[in-house]
Amino acid sequence: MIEAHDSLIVRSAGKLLIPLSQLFALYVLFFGQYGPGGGFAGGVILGTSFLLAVLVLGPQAPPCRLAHQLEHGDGIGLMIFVGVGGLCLIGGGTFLDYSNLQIPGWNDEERRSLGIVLTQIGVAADIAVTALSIVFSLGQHHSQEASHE
Amino acid sequence: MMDWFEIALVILLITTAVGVIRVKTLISAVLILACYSFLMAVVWAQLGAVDVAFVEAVVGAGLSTVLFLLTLFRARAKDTQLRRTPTPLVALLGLPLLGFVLLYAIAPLYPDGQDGQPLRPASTHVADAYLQESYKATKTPNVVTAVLMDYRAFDTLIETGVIFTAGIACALLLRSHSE
Amino acid sequence: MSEHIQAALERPSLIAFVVLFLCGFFVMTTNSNMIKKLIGIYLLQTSVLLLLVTIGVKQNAASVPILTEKHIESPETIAPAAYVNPLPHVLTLTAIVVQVATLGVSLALVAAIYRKYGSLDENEVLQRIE
Amino acid sequence: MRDQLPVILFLVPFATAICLPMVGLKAHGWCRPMALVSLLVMFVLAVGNLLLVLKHGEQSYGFAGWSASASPPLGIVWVNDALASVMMVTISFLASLCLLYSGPLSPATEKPRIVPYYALILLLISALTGIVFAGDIFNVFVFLEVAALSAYALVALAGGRALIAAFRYLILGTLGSTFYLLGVVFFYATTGTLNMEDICQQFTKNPELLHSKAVVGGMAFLFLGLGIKMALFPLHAWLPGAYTHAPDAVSPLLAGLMTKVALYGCVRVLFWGLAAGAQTEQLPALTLLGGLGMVAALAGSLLALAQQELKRMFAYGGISHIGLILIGVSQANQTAFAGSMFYLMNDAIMQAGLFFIAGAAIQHHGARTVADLSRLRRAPWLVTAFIALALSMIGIPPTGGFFGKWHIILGCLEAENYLAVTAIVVSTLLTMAYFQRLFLSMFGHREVVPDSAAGALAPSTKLAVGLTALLVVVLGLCSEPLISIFRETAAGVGL
Repeated sequence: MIEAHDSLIVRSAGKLLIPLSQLFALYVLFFGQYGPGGGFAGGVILGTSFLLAVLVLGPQAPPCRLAHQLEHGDGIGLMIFVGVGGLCLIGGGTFLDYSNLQIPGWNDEERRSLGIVLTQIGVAADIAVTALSIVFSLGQHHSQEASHE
Repeated sequence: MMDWFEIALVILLITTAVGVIRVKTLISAVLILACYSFLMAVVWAQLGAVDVAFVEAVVGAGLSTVLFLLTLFRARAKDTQLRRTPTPLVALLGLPLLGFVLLYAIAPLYPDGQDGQPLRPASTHVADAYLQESYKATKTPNVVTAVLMDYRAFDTLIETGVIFTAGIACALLLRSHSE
Repeated sequence: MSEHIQAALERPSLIAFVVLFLCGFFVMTTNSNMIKKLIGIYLLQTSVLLLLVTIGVKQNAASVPILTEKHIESPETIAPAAYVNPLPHVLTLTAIVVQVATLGVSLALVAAIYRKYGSLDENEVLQRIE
Repeated sequence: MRDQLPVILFLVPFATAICLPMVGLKAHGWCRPMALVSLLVMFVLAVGNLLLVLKHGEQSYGFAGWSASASPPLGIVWVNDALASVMMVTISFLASLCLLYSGPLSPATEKPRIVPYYALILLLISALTGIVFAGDIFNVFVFLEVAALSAYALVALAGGRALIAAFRYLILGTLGSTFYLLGVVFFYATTGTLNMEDICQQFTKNPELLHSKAVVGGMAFLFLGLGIKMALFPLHAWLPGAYTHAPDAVSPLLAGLMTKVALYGCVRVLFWGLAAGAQTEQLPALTLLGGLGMVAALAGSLLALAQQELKRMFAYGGISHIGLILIGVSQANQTAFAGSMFYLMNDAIMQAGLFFIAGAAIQHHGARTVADLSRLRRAPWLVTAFIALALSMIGIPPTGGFFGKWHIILGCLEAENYLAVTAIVVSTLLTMAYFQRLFLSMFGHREVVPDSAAGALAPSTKLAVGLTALLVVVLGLCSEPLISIFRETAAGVGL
């Protein structure tokens, strides 16, 4: 029963809020190294911004079709995370030892810092996609019920 | 040294929790639960755990409420009304016992007057090493992020795996008959 | 007795932990409504996390565990007593996410049960099965 | 390569699981072969790991480059010792067998279910791997949660009554992990660390810490949580329903592994974290666990005797064996410890085997209850395997079950704990009684119910049933090397 909201105010406010919240999510994600925030919070905010798009603009609008496609990307975030860990393994260290990411010219601390950024992106991607997927799972049978009645 | 702000917050927190228990419709219970989560986030911010407060505000008060409401909106109105059921005797006997065990166990965690720290080992042994060394090793000023994504990165990986598992499990439970 | 009350008031979140834990346990065990049971579990889990965060607190004006400019410039001078213990926060973050994942699965299960048996009450569902 | 083996063992199923949704989007048919191949690769690696550990001794693995030997240990540590590697071989072997078995009776016939089904099984196995290796009590919590979430969904897959059984499992399971987490919090508050070895050092340095109120409370909650996870007798309420109503293809996997791995985690925390071996007198917890074990051993087999449904009966049998293993663990001597670890391994195989047979009986002969068992007379393959497994369950000599029980009893005698010996003997007699009921119903009646519906067993079912039956006998015949490995492990923790 997820469909476009018909109030003009909601729609225009949504159009303003959606990009803003996506921007905020990215800020939270990348600011996580310097202040409160990080992968978890950023991921959830990103997921909910897509959700807002679906609720306000309806499932047929372009950003929502994007959301539906994202939903099939279950596991991309984990792949990034495990991939970074795997690169560390190949680099000769133990699993997730970012100082073994082979980047010439960087010292250990910078590599670790980079590793933290990359894995944060992985966490955020995974949480955003899964939050969407769980909400669609719970909402989908909603729509199915409506079609029965 | 009492912190009246913290005491007030804690009283509010307990009041909302009791409200969640007493209220008669599920939708109100869920909405009060969102308030509870938000107050919990404030308490955590007050205790110095800003990262945790942020995530609780987003995940606890935000996402959890959305999930609860999505489930409830689907149910017919009469199913979301609660009936009073008699309290089983086991619960009445078990609760004081459990409360006693908890009070017994938290006794050593109170500040001991001397240096005003609750039980020293928790805040010295490994934690000090994190505070002193993490910036040198990772160039990350937020120590929580440094520990979360580097020192204990494997826990974080598995916990991302928990989220992934949950997504898959929901898909398995709810999407079988459609598509 | 009075010093006990004094101590309890100095760290009220410890008492709050006990009360919330009992509230959660009470809701979980005495209600037959499945959503109410999940709410009980939610209270239970957050109360444990509250205890976890409380353990990390230091009293002497310790600040949030984000290093200040001064300490970033000269990391050798960091005094651990100036910052709150970061490790419990890390554990709490992990546990919160685990908690919401569990909540997602349990709500999906409740939704599946409701779809099949049309009730949110565990006893009613059991009656309908028989 | 050798240094990285534990993490590779974990990554094989985990990486496959996260790739499955992508693969499944285009090709559903690939999921099963991929899952099977990854589990078989895991089995081969686990055997290699066992041989290497036996040759070179135990190894600890520090994640993220934070060395395990640093003091204080900053990172997460895995311990790859003989006990863990034997468990790994058992887990990967049973997992591959279960996947092979589940092929023809797979509940995932509808397309959208195929991907999640195999992904969840792989996630479950990788989580169990994590629990087996973990040397960090918080790490165990996170893995317990992954294993539990996938188990809830797999149980619910059968639909109908399984949904409500899964919900009960979920409520109790979540309560269990919350209690476990509370225990971890108390341990952290008193020792300031999460690493088992470090906790152990703290407790050996000042033993009075063990009597701190927070540690006593922490222990109570930790073992209460793990007790729910391993279905220790008064806390077992979730298990019979969940295992009975779970899909036939899933219940062998759960019955064989879930409770056993929780018990294994309990043993790890007790002997590696709390140094129970070195300071037995300091820990009344051991005696308490032993007492609970006796109650569980008796009550489990007594309840099994009262059941009509096959799967439910076997589930209660499993509960009584958990009690038996706990009795062995709590005697605090090498013989009983080695015996109970051997029995743990055996029990995993026996339970999986019994549920394989129960599943095949339901699917091919429609035999759900004890009274229906006579229909099985036409299936010599199932009956032979059933006899071998029954001998092992009761504990009759050439099988593994006997040698496990024998060493536990020897250990109890060594500890002069005659009450425990009596409990084991009575529980054995009760086990014999319920298997006698099964045999009577199988062979007792003259007339055979005509059973036209029975189809031929699939080769993979035959393989799974046959291999488990063969294995309990083989384990019995060569129990000595394993027992001596476990004895060394016990000596290593100061027993």
